[in-house]
Amino acid sequence: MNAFDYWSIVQGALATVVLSVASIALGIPLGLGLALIRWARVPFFHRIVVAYVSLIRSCPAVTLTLLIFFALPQFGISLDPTPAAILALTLSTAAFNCEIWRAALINFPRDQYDAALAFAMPRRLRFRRIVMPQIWRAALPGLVSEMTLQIKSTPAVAVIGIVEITRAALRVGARTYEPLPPFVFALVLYGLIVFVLIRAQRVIERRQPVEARA
Amino acid sequence: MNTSNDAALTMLREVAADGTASAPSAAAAASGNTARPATDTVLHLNGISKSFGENHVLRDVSLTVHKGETVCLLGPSGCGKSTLLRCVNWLEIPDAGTVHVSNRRMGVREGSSIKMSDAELARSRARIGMVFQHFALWPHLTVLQNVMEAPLHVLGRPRDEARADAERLLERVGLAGKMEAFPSRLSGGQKQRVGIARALAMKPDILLFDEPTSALDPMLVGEVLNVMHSLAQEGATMVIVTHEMEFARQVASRIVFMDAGQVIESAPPEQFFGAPQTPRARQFLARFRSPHQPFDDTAGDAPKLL
Amino acid sequence: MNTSNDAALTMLREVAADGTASAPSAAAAASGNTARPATDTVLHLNGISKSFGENHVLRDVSLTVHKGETVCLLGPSGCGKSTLLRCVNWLEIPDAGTVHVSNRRMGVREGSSIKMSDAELARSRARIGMVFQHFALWPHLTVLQNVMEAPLHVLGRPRDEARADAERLLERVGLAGKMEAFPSRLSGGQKQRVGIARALAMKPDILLFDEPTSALDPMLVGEVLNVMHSLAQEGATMVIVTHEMEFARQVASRIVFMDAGQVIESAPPEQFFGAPQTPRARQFLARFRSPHQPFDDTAGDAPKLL
Amino acid sequence: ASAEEIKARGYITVATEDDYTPFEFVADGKNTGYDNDLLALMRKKIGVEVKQQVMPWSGILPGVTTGKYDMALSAVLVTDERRKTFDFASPTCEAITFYATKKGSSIKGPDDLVGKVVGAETGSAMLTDLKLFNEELKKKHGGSGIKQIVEYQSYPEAYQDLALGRVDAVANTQISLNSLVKTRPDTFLIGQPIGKPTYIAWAVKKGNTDVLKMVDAALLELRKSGEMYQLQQKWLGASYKDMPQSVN
Amino acid sequence: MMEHFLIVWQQRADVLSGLLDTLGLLAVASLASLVLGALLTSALMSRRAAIARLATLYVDAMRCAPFLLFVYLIYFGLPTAGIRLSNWWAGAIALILYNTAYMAELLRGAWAGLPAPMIEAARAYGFHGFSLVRRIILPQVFTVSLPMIGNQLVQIVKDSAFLTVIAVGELTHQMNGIQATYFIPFAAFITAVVLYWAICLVIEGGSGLLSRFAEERRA
Ligand SMILES: Nc1ncnc2c1ncn2[C@@H]1O[C@H](COP(=O)(O)OP(=O)(O)OP(=O)(O)O)[C@@H](O)[C@H]1O
Ligand SMILES: Nc1ncnc2c1ncn2[C@@H]1O[C@H](COP(=O)(O)OP(=O)(O)OP(=O)(O)O)[C@@H](O)[C@H]1O
Ligand SMILES: [Mg+2]
Ligand SMILES: [Mg+2]
Repeated sequence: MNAFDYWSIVQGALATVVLSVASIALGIPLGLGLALIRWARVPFFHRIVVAYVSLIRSCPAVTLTLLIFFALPQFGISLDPTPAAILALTLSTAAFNCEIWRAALINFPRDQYDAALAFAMPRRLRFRRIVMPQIWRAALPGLVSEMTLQIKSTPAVAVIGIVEITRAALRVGARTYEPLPPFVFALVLYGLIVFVLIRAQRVIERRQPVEARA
Repeated sequence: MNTSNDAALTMLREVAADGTASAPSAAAAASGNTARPATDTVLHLNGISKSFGENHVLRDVSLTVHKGETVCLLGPSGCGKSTLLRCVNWLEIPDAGTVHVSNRRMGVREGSSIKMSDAELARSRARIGMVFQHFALWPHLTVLQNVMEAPLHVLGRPRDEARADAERLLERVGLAGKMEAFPSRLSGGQKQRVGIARALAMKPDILLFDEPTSALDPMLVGEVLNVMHSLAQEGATMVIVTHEMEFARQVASRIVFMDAGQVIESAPPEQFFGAPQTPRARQFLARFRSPHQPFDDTAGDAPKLL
Repeated sequence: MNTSNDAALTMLREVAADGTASAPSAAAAASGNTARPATDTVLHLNGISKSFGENHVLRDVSLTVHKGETVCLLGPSGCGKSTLLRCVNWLEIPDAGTVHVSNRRMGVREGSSIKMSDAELARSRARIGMVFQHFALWPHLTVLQNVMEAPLHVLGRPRDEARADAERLLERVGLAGKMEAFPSRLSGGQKQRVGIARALAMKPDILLFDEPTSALDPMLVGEVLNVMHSLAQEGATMVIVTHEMEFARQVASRIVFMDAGQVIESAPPEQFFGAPQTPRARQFLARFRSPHQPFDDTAGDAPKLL
Repeated sequence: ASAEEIKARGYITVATEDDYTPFEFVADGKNTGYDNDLLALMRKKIGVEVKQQVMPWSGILPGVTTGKYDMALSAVLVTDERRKTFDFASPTCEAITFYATKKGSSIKGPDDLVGKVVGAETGSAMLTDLKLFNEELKKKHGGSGIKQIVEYQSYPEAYQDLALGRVDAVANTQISLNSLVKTRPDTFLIGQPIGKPTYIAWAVKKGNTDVLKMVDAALLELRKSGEMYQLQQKWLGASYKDMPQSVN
Repeated sequence: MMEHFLIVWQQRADVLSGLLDTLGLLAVASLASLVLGALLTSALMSRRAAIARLATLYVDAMRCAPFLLFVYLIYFGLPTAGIRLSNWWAGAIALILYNTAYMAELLRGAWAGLPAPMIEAARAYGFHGFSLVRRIILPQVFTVSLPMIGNQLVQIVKDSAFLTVIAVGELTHQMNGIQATYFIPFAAFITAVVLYWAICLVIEGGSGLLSRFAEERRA
């Protein structure tokens, strides 16, 4: 492995981060929206969300990526690899985030919600001032561990030509016929990214005043 | 948002004015509803029924509470007391019957049978203060913020006014030193006093208490009952579900005894505690007087515990 | 596993024999410990101190409980009652002082200062029955299994024997019909009666109760107190932390009043309730007699609540 | 896409692999190898722009069958099975399936593969060749043939397994194996052919003749000028001058 | 399109063998990772700091590594260390080691969330050490964490799809082979998705049934 090989894997890491950040930024609010649809039992749509979550949960990310990239053109939507990858990753993480948000919503203490009702808060206010500030804290650990899983599933989008960490490492291995060194380097990079994320979670959690938790 | 809040506030003031003027308000006069109760009536329940599945929890309950009354609602566990309170502010929707608070119909639009929207319901609920058994404080807000939250964001009151009010109330319930604390740092008695201040901050027409002391350590019950006692003396209109018989006897202007989803007796405390009219009330009171007769053996030769 | 259980069982029987024989046991005679209490002493605490950080929760507490005594431990919230009970079976390790249960030293090996191993501690604890405020039943086991679990797996008793015993006890506390139910299906009062049966199934030398009724609905308190009343009449040795003054007055053979981590008074109930010796006890009892004097205003012109 | 469509939009799209030395691979961040050099030359002749997408082999042929790309500008071995789905451009080189072994292996000739474990890529023409060869072996040796054929998703893992001894031989084209042995002469050894000669060519979706015509014209010109043969010499170590004009 | 599915149908022997392989991996990996995860959880919750720290290190390391790279590491790395495994077992062991960490982490969460009085009651009645963990703690931990265990099984199914890179003949591997041989990516992948979905629905159904069973056994 020469210096350029290391550099190319680092560039792959950059792609991994960009794709992950994009899909996470889209997937978290989308997941919340889906969770609210299920929570409020919006007629018809909540069934769709149930089916969507169940399907995506069990569909390997590679397969989902291939389907989006190669099947959508048949319906007249042809996406470039990068948007297709972000779409695939977002769809997948949104399904998981939906479940995490929903669990937080379900576990939200009933009598606090009743108190919000009794104190005359209309729906939006109830959600914005009482429910949201608490459930995001309850959901945070789950969301972060989903983020780490998400980052770790980015290799799936390599099949449509995205060069992220794993693909960059494979390319080096294919040229040198020595796959182990680039893999180890890739592992180190992944470890760093996920470690940063876990640390960030700890920092965010610590900045919450402990006593403000229920 | 703001406009509807202002509307709610204006409405609240109108209602308050109504009460003191003790003359039929323009709004009341304009309505042709014949079931409309007298003007010093703050709460009027008429024929409330409610079932959960097969379980008929409330059966045709009617109840009128006048301005300044302290009504204590007694009854065995599961008889429907909480459900009745929750029907008042539509946290539970009755299957039948009507609720009027300060002469305004709850849950259903005046002069029609159209259900209220979420925003309309919220406006109606703003006139009712509620204190919960398990406090139901919002844990992510400080004590002061808990008390200011609804006046600020529901009634749309100016921040400094809401703050001054909240501080005054917290001082009054003996929590001047705890304003910046989070609820999790408070004892049960302190939490419940915050709960009361929070309800008062809305300047409600009526206060509902659902077993406000039953989640408290016996040593902390007194401090909450004291606050409620003060409120009664200052002429607040209250409906209190409680198991504190001694308190009910001292404070209530009227005892309402429920059993199996029905109001069985409604009488002044002297009468209710002194000479209960129904066998069920007598039985209920007897259990409270001496809760621990020796263990009721079915046979003399029952196996020993040891 | 089995051998140590058998050992525990043997030890248990020995101890039981000790107690009834009321003569110095061989084990007691063999030990040269001078602080050793008299033989009908079941529990002997000597100079127990315990701090959590800066918080001195127990300060030099001594207490002796004789066979057949029912000691009620009273005191304001936070005075260290629970901590004291937990020190008895080493759930909390005292900073100083000794605990003897049935003449055996708790937590430290006899005649040395070596800490007991986990297994030794477990054997010692098996001689003490404990009933918890929040029941602490094991939710994954049925009522019957809850009662049989420790006799089977800690004492290593034969299954049919343990089962017969458990059934007898459950019948006795009025739960014959609930043996196969899971705790989640029971009312609070039923749960606590299972808790008592579970403690009795170990045939302990002493029973500790930590506010056994304070998590119960007022209507359900009676059924638990009844069972405890029966136990007292049958001569069980018990230490009961409670806020039920009426019960304590009727059942206790002695009242121990604690405040701020110290034993302040120890007297027969008639004396304690009739003529408390210390101002602190008087004050404590006064709060229970009339817990709700009007709210204590600091000034006549205090702001109104309304 | 039809000729008019291509005219209208002004480009064709092609898909190329990134880990198939020496045909196409990435070195110092640039796409390089035989096919990429050919593409550079073709760009000058073809008259429309060529947009290239680099991706793993598993995405290449699906991309062509679904119409995402006009052509697989990649080393596709021409087989009968593939002719049903694709049309091929004029071939870019000849190929024979060989096996390679670890240095010092006991396998001295094709017959020694009996009872051995051999690896090849899933769905590849080399795998088909290997399976046919196995049938022959079985006939020849009274029913005993290769012990196990392991199918890999791509060759780097197969080579690594060969080095580690999990497989005894790997089947691939002589060109790829030569490149392997050249890079790691101390580890690997190329063996002997186990298949029939065939061709390597770029593939389009069956019936996409307009693209084929444009590409063929350019390729034949490169042959005529000898530039293709120079590139073959440079990357593949031999030049194949007797290839037919069409392999469809 | 129909004829594509017909081709897949003709290859049903391969599809079935892939499906069975995936189910086999699921069975082995889930059983082993549950058992090992329970042991590792005891280590995570150990009162001995060194043991707890070591266990935490392992869990965190697994949480940081993507499964694909971990598979490569096991597959290519172990032989370097002198351990030689068949593809299938290398894959299975990668699945087990990786998911053990996740199982342990989720069981730890459930353990930490158990009401302390219940465990104290057990101590007060003379339970200690292994019998405390086995008779009182673990049964409660498992009843509480049932739904999360179900989720993790789904994750094992999805992880097993990665094993195709080391030539384990599981479902994705077989479907990819069919896809690459007959150029029918859709039919092949849709079939794969449907089969994966079916497996996961069975897992969800099963964990739902068990949850109902566990319902009354919860605090
Ligand atoms: N949301 C609900 N769904 C189903 N049943 C309910 C619901 N809320 C209450 N119940 C049932 O209604 C009956 C009355 O309940 P309620 O809480 O009103 O009684 P209560 O008089 O307040 O008793 P307690 O003194 O124990 O608080 C009970 O049998 C209860 O199980
Ligand atoms: N594990 C602990 N860590 C720190 N402080 C503790 C702990 N347990 C108890 N305390 C403190 O010790 C003091 C005595 O507690 P304890 O529970 O013994 O009181 P108590 O007399 O049982 O009160 P209550 O009637 O409220 O049960 C309290 O100030 C409490 O905050
Ligand atoms: Mg109630
Ligand atoms: Mg206590």
